[in-house]
Amino acid sequence: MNVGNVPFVVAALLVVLGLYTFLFKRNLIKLVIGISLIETGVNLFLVALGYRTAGIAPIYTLAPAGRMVLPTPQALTLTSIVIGLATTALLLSFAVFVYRHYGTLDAGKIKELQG
Amino acid sequence: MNALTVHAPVLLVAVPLLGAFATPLVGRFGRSARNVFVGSVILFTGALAGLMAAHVFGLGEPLVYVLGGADGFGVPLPSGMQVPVRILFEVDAMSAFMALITALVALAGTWYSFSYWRERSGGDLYHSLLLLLTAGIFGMELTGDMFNFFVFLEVTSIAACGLIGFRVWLKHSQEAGFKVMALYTLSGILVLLAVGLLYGEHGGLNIAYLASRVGGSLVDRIALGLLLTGLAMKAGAVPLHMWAPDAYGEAPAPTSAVLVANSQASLYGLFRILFTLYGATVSVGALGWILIAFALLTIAVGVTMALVQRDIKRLIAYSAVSQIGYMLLGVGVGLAVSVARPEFGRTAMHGGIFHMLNDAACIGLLFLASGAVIRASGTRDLNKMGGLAHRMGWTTGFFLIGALALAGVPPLNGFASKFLIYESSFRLSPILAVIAILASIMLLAVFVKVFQAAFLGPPPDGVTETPTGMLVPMAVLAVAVVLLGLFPGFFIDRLVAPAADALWSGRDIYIRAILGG
Amino acid sequence: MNSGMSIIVRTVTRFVYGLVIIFGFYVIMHGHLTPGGGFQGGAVVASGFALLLVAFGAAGVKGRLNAHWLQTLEEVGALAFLALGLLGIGTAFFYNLLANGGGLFGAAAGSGPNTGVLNSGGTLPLMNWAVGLKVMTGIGSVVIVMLVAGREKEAE
Amino acid sequence: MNGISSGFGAWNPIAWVLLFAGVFAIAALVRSLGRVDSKRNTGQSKVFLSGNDEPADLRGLHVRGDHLYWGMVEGLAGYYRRVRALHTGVITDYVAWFVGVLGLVFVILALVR
Repeated sequence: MNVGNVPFVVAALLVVLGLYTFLFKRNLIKLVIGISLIETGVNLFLVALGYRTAGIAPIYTLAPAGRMVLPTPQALTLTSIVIGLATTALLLSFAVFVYRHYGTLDAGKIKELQG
Repeated sequence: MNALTVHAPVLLVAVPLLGAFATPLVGRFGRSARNVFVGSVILFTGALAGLMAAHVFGLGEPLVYVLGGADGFGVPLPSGMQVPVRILFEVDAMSAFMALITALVALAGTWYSFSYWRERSGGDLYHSLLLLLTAGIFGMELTGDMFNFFVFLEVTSIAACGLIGFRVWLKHSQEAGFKVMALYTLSGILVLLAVGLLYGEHGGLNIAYLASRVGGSLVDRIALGLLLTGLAMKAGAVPLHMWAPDAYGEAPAPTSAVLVANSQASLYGLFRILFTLYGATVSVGALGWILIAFALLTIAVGVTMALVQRDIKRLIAYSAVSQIGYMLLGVGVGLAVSVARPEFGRTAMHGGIFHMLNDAACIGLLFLASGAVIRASGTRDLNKMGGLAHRMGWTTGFFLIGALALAGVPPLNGFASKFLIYESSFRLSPILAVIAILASIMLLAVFVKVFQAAFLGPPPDGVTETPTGMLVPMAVLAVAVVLLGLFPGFFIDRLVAPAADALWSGRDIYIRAILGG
Repeated sequence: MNSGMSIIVRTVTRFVYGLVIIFGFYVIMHGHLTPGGGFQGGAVVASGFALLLVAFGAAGVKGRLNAHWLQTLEEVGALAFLALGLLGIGTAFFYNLLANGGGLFGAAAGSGPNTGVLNSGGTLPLMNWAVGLKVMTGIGSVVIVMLVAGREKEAE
Repeated sequence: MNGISSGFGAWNPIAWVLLFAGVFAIAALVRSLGRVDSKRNTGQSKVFLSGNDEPADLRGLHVRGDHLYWGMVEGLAGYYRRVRALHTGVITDYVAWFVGVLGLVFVILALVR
């Protein structure tokens, strides 16, 4: 199936949506969701880079004849997903502790460190 | 050239990583066993960095280490085509120089931590994260691969934020941890996006390979913008510095010192990308002036904000931000004139790169001393402390050395590098030098304030001298500060000049080391 | 505090839990031949742990899943991975010493499409196991810590 | 080998230290030639505080951090009000700065050759 440039458009949309969330939402959990959105967009971009029309998965075990998609971007994406998991977990734990100390998740109220 | 030297680049990452994972296991056998283990791991790492640096500086060309095989960086396919896929470390003089800085700061910070971390529990994980951070910083500095650079960038982000927010019972450290992690992650993702763009455009991730292919196309420029801004954020350039006072201020004192090395590693990445990856393919004048604009803002805002801080750690954090500006100024001037190549451009590079080493030593010393001050006075509020000099002679002396060196008072090391920056930026535009000198004077005023508020005044009750375990790392850094100040010519000839020239004129050598020809 | 969910969920979990974990181990085992590998398989196993936690609650699995032991195993997994990397240091870090050498995972695998030989890949399958161990225990302990962190407040 | 030169000026710390040591030596020499007739524990060694007596208890009498440079900060009040207003402490503002600088860098990179 020819997908054209659709994945890239979707990736750009995801990044923009994530940045929008990051800029205009005030809830810490929503900020983390925004970061995840940007990450997903970038991951989609990476996978789409390696895609070839009608390509198959780049695994030789019982592979049917046909062109394979590029494996490197998939490896990059996997690494980036793993890193994303760690950062998201860390951010969410910070959000939990911030909530315990401040009693709120409103980014506009968590500003004791300023100036 | 023995086996240890050959494998030094990868061991510099693997050994601290091994130490990081083994520390919680060794910690089962008690506190002193863990300290001995962590101490020997970091000592071995420092020795490796020294060995590797001696080798690379003697070699005169980059040291290439291919992970997984010794037969070049490509994998030959049955069709005979070479695919540049292997991950490799490429260590030129600049990388080795940065590794030396990191080793110095990590050594001092880790040894200081042994006495500093007095809480009953958590010490194992704390030291584990510290080693992980060190491994990540080494990785950023030594890697020859853009994607690996991103991975190590994220490793340092996670480890650094783990350390910033480590003391979960402190309200502010959690706030700082969240903010810093969010901004680090954002900049990391954008660096990844840039790496993806470069990969899509040129089909490779290797820095040397990309450098040989990169032109001034639209995609290259977008990637450059993302990398420039993302790494400037992670280095703490104004107006992207807002995380830096939070991070340095709320982290445990020895961690703050290592975080400075982390910022410098990002700065190194920025310079590597501007000089080696892009070279002169995009207008160096514009890029140089972007760096100079960042630099002037950073110097001015950093130092003026430091003046009005009340929290001693935050104050030193803002002065650390201002020092990043001096490095950016030196290298920015060098970059702006790097096509015409006048002699003062090279001098400016020497100043900027030399200032990285000097700044690591002085700011590291100041953060360690501030940890001792906070320990003694039990507060971080400058308005509530005083008179520490009566009981803490050594700490006072070390703090004074660090403060004077940072403010650029001769004959200490800060002056030597700032001298080169002043003189060369004056040749480009006198305004730059004037701002830099004024800010330096103001920085002296800032430290007069700290010294007066914390060390002078009537003696407080129940204050004793800092434990020897914390004084010795400070002494190491103080000796480094004095030596660097008294013999700048020696260090510039041996260390700084090869490192700066690797950026200034080493692009072809860097590419040739991988691609041959 | 109510520990866990309804009897239906718990009974189904008892059935599915073992299958999830076995499937995770399968994905790790065949990491060098089929899609997946250490991380994915480890994540599947950890999702089995998460299933247990959700179904039985933190109190219900207290005896079975111990965060302390999980963390120790995590360190062991990471160390095993690095040790496998150091195994090839005679040539280069991460050099695949065992590949095509006979012995353990040493069967030669041809280039191009093939039926897949489990006993091939050299150090790669071993690394998959190390990564799998690290990921299943790492994510498992993260899940436990987060769940406990959430419940503590309620208990107060 | 010890000094450094920028091609414009030169700096040699050892020479500087020697020079300072020489100046200090001269100062010490001049000082040693002076008269020694000040007496301890008399009015001569008393602290002069604008004619007031020295307080008996010095505890709590300390020029605190904020007291230094208040005049300068006061003079730059307008600047500080603006700059401190930039450090709002709200994470989304920081991200806005980031996005703004990113846009600016893109514009500059698009304009130059």
